[in-house]
Amino acid sequence: QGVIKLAVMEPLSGTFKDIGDRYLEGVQYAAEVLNAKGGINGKKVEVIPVDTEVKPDVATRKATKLLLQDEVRHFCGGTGSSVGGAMSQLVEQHNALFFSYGMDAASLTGDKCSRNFFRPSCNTDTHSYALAQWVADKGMQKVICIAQDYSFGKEATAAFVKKLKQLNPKAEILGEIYHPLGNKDFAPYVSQIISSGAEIVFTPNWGNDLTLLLKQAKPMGLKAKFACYYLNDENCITAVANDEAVIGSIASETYMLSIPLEANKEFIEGFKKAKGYYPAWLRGKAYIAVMFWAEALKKAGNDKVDDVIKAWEGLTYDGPAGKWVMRACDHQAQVPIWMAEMVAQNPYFKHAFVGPATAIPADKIGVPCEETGCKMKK
Amino acid sequence: MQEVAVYFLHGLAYAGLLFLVSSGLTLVFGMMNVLNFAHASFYMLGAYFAYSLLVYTGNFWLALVVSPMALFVLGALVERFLLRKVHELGHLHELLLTFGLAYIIQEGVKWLWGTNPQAMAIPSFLAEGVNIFGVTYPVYRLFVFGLAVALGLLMALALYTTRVGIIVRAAVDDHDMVSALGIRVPLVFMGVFAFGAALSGFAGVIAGPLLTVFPGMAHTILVDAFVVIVVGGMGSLGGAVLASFIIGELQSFGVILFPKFSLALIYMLMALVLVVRPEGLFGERQ
Amino acid sequence: MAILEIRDIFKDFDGLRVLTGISLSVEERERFAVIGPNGAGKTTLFNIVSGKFRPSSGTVMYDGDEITRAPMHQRNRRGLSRSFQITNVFQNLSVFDNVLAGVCSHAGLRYNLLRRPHRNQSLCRRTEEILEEVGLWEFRQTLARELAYGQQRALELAITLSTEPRLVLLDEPTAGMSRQETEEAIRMVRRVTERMACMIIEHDMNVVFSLAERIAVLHYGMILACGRPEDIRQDQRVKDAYLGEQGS
Amino acid sequence: MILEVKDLHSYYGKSHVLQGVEFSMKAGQVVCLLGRNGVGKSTTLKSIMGLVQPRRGKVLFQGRELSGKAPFEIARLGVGYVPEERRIFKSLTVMENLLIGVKAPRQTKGIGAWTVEQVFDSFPILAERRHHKGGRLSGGEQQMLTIARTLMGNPDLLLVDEPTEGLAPMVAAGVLRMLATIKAAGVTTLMVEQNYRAAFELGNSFHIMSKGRIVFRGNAEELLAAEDVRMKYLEV
Amino acid sequence: MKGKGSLLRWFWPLVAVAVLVALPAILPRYQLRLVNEALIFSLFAVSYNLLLGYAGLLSFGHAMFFGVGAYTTGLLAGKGAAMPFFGALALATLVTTLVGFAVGVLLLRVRGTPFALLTLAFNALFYAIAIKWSDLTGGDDGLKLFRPAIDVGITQLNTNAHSVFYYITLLVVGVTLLYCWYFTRTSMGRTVLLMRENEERLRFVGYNTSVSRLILFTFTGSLAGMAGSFYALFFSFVSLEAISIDMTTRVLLMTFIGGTGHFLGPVLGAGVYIYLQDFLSDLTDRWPLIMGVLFILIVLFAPGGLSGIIRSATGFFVRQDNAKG
Ligand SMILES: Nc1ncnc2c1ncn2[C@@H]1O[C@H](COP(=O)(O)OP(=O)(O)OP(=O)(O)O)[C@@H](O)[C@H]1O
Ligand SMILES: Nc1ncnc2c1ncn2[C@@H]1O[C@H](COP(=O)(O)OP(=O)(O)OP(=O)(O)O)[C@@H](O)[C@H]1O
Ligand SMILES: [Mg+2]
Ligand SMILES: [Mg+2]
Repeated sequence: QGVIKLAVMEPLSGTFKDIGDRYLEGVQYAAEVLNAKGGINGKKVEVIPVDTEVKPDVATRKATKLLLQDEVRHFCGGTGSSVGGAMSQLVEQHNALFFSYGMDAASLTGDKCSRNFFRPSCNTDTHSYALAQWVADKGMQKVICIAQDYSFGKEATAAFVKKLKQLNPKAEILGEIYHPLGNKDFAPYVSQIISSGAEIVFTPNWGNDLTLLLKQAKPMGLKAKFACYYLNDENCITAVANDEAVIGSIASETYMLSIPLEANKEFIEGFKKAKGYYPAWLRGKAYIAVMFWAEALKKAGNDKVDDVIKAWEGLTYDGPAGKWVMRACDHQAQVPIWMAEMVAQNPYFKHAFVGPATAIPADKIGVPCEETGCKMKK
Repeated sequence: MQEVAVYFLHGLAYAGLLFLVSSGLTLVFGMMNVLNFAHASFYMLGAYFAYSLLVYTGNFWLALVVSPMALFVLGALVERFLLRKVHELGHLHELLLTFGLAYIIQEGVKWLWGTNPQAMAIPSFLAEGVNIFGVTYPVYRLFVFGLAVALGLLMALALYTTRVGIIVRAAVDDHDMVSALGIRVPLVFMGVFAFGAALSGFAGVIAGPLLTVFPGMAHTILVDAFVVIVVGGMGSLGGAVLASFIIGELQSFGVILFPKFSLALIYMLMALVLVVRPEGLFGERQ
Repeated sequence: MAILEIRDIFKDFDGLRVLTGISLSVEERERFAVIGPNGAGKTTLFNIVSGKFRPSSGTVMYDGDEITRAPMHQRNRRGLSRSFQITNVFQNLSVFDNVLAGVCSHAGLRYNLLRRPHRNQSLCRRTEEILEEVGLWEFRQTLARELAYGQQRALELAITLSTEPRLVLLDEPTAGMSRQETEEAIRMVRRVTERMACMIIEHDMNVVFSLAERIAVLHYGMILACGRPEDIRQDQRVKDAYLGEQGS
Repeated sequence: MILEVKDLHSYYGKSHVLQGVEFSMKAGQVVCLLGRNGVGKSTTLKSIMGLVQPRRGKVLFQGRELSGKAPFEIARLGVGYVPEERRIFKSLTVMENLLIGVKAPRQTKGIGAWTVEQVFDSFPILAERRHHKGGRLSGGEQQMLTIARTLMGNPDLLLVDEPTEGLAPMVAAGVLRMLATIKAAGVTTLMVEQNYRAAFELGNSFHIMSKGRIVFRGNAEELLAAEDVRMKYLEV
Repeated sequence: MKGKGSLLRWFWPLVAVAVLVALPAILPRYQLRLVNEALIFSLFAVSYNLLLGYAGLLSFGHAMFFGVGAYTTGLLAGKGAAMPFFGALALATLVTTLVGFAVGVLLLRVRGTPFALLTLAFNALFYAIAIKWSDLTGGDDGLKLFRPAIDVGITQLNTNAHSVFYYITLLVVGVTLLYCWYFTRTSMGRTVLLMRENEERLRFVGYNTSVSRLILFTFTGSLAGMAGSFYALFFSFVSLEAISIDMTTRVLLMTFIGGTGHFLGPVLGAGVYIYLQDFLSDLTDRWPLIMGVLFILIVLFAPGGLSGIIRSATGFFVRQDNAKG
């Protein structure tokens, strides 16, 4: 009897439409899977897509409408830390629940943490730590960082540098380059990287800033490989349109197609059958997060917000991307990060894509509760 | 020394692109006194048309020719059926019209082509790097700069040696008088507007392979082009050349010289010029 | 004492020399005319006196103080007011509002954020007085651009007078008026400028000779002659350069 | 009749500037429009040229109706216009100013068939200045250039507005001599001139305007004889 | 006669006020929220129209004031700093006033197209600052804030209650708008009109148009700042959106769609925009395209905007001012 309404707050128009669409596909598939098994606690899941335009005011206005008129209590979303911040504020006021599978800003489970906000995904700290761990494990000495000049780029770089220094004090950071968000011409930056003589380039760039960086680096003869946040993106690879420019570089994510787990194989098969394409990157991330949320609802036995919060805290979910644990102190899931080198031959696409993935376990890259700055009101 | 030369080259390529966009903008402004907000949207459309042509035909050179032609037609239509309609309401309305147009094109592009950045394939010899100054340098960037110079020269030649050019420059001075000399000024306006659009579209085509084709590309270059025409002097072609060059180089060398201010660098330049010479480097004092 | 004294004014426009060493003075309550062929630099001279342009060199003294570099609004507040050769009024406002602008300015009500000029009895009364004086009272609610040309010229004059100046500069106040209108305009100018000094540019010799107490003839940026009307009429150089045979 | 103007009424906004101008011209004639400032002389020329659209009345040029046509169409029919404010193109060189006057080929071949060389013959000073920017010329040179530019279009009818305005007497005389040359070449000229005495030799006919109407028509002798008319409408 | 006239004159305004006061009792909470948002944007749009419609200055940088107001409020009412409600509002308005003044001084010399361009550049600069100075602004993550409760002697007003916040907005925005209307009649307001008509002539009747431009710019800036401050309090969140060119575009669309020729045009525009956005975005993702087309149609066929259309159709928006000839 009844349904559980889950509002998906994503940009479904505008510049980030493509990101929002892919997240939404993941959520929708998760709902299909759940509903096919009879729903959660006997209730079907109803997905309500909401276009946020990545504008916090638009997002909160629409969410308020759902809260007040349609009695929606569960929200999720993955795009735009500012939308995340505004949403977590809003759900706290109305005692609803918001979880994010994509918003990376550490502060959302740090000093801005909220009882009503969960992040079944990684954050900038863990993501950067994982890359630092990988660089350290490979024994690389000469590292340069290039990032977008705004809070995310800076946080990601700072976390990377901090962890790398810890793991390998001998590693040399040859530079931290910051370029404007939405930069046009990367040639001068590439020259700078080349002349630094780095072995590896760390970059948390996303979107066109990543595409252009890779694209313009190749014909200038940059030999060093990139260690990237978001290379695990088929659209980015097609836009670079030059496999040579990406092969050998490193992708890192909480989910990628090449995770060698049985659950993942099952998930990919099911998804491919249902939709006709692969659940690469964002789709997978959203799927796993929603399944995790569903576990919490199942454990709570109902979908009342207070019960779900209680149930989700400390819950473990063993899914396509390994074992995820929702930490009670800051509602940040403790997850492994998967690393993969880009290879030409892959079972998924004609173009280059991620090779076999290996995990950096959650306990190596987690941030202790005391260090997050989260003081959660219970 | 070799480094300096490389950065200089980087600056040139972007300057070339910028010049192709801003020259049309400044020409239209000089003649019709209209700041065309949709100018960069034509640039974006040029890139998208070329992208689609490439998808269907696979021929880059074809796209390079056909896409600007399409924009020429589009520009002519916009001038004839939109801009001319609001002309008598004054510049404010013309400006607002182009602003609205830019907005619509922006949304339309997202609708038709989606929001993903798209890649444009180029002939393989252009995709390589060559060895100059002992470093590998992308051929395509040289190609872009070469084209910009060639087009700039052609334009200067057209403007300063042909009758059409004389008419265009005369119409910048006093278009009623040109009309009284038996020249169909509305047609000239339409031609110049369309030409500006085509030029911008051409720039879009060659920018595509370098910067990818995406819905934000209009906005990113628009601000730079505005700065170019303010710095160079509104309506001055020579000013556009110089200002494009300065801004191209500034963005290139700025990366090493003032890494902290890379965002605000061109605004600071603009502010400086406005304080020292409000009418721009080549502009005429009113 | 001279209310206006200009000394050795030069003015260049991008290399084009328009004024070459103009010196003259206007006495308190004097009506002084400047004549000369088109392009002689008359309007330019007015622009320098009123502060629209800065001279390339030379000084402008007003009421004993140097005002060469003072901005226009300051000159106006000290009692120097001008009209324009090309009608220059607030086209889309009513005649009343046009004149009220000057009246408010004179009363120091320029940027007041609380007081409403339209509700101020004395300002409105003063505005109506001026409108009556120039014969525009019936048209006070008409938009300026809807006035006939002659009336616009009258409005131009009204605005000029609205700040109660001590020296007015009138640039061709009767240009474009019919003979009859011109006669009226002459009477009006004579009447309203009784209390003040007045400098006039005119091409219409009728106007010049019936109004001016002193005349300066400008030619190619220089003062060809300056003196009383009778003398000017007889001056051979002036005849050659400007009046032609007309004068005789 | 090469030009017939019938009951022409023009307005600037609400002010009724031309109030029924009527006259006609024979080919090869020079007609002078006289009158005080602001009576509508320039407006008459502009109304013929299409720069001001008359609200009522007709202009027939070589039998063709001009009203309603755009200036460029009128120019292409063979009417040349020399404005009173000179309006040369300041950023163009003298040569370019002349070239722009060369119209698209038209059906009726103009009379003089002026070429750049011919123009330079008539105005040697312009030949000297051919590479100078128009804006740098002196007032007199600019005036000559304006006339020359219009001649390049080989007009059958020349409308000239105050060609000697603001020119030093010597320069003015030069311009008038040149207009005489043009007349000799067979070009019909409608000229506005304040200084009618200077134009006595040139003009075949003199029309005096007042308040938007033509109030007197006559040749030089008649004008000289009509003392009262001159006193009323022209003199001080 | 006179009594009757003035009674009639007050009839519609009184009805409007009565309706606005009664709204919380009538409307569902979400609808009330929309009205509240429309009220805030009305203030923003009216301030924009004082520049565009009254002074004839096309600015592409109005969002910088809105943003500064919003961010200042975000800081004052955010974590740590616990300013009282009206304190935060007033201080934010004051800060924007200063910013408006400073920018105004720099823009004194330019007008027309260069003015439009420079305001655009300034907006971009402020946006860049907001991104870069993330310690203060939270950068891309934005700022969380809490609506401070209001002390009223014995008890505290809970500003989080929809109707309470609505009444506060109604009161403050209403009074401010009333003053704006009054402003257009003051000598300064008249000066603005005169300045648009003929700045040169105005100087020759003794006005220092630099001063009047500066006052106007500062004034409209502070109004926009106040609107921004309310916006921040309303959403309890400030993001880069508030200071982006997008926000300028929003207010430009609102103002122009509503009509620049009438004082209430922008108010109408803000309401229509908010409702259309709410309504259309539920129907289609392409709603910005529809807005753009609407905008172009208005530029082409109804330069007076919606209020112009209504005016000519019904005579309702009787011309109360001669802002547009
Ligand atoms: N702003 C300017 N820039 C360049 N030249 C100018 C400017 N203003 C005037 N001139 C030139 O200066 C000369 C004198 O102009 P001015 O307007 O003073 O003449 P005037 O004596 O008032 O003539 P008129 O009787 O025709 O009004 C003219 O040749 C004119 O072209
Ligand atoms: N663009 C305009 N707008 C409004 N009124 C104008 C305009 N041009 C001219 N006028 C007015 O129309 C009337 C006739 O002007 P016109 O230029 O035809 O006179 P004119 O006889 O040529 O005088 P002038 O000897 O001064 O050249 C004058 O009163 C003039 O002020
Ligand atoms: Mg003059
Ligand atoms: Mg004339």
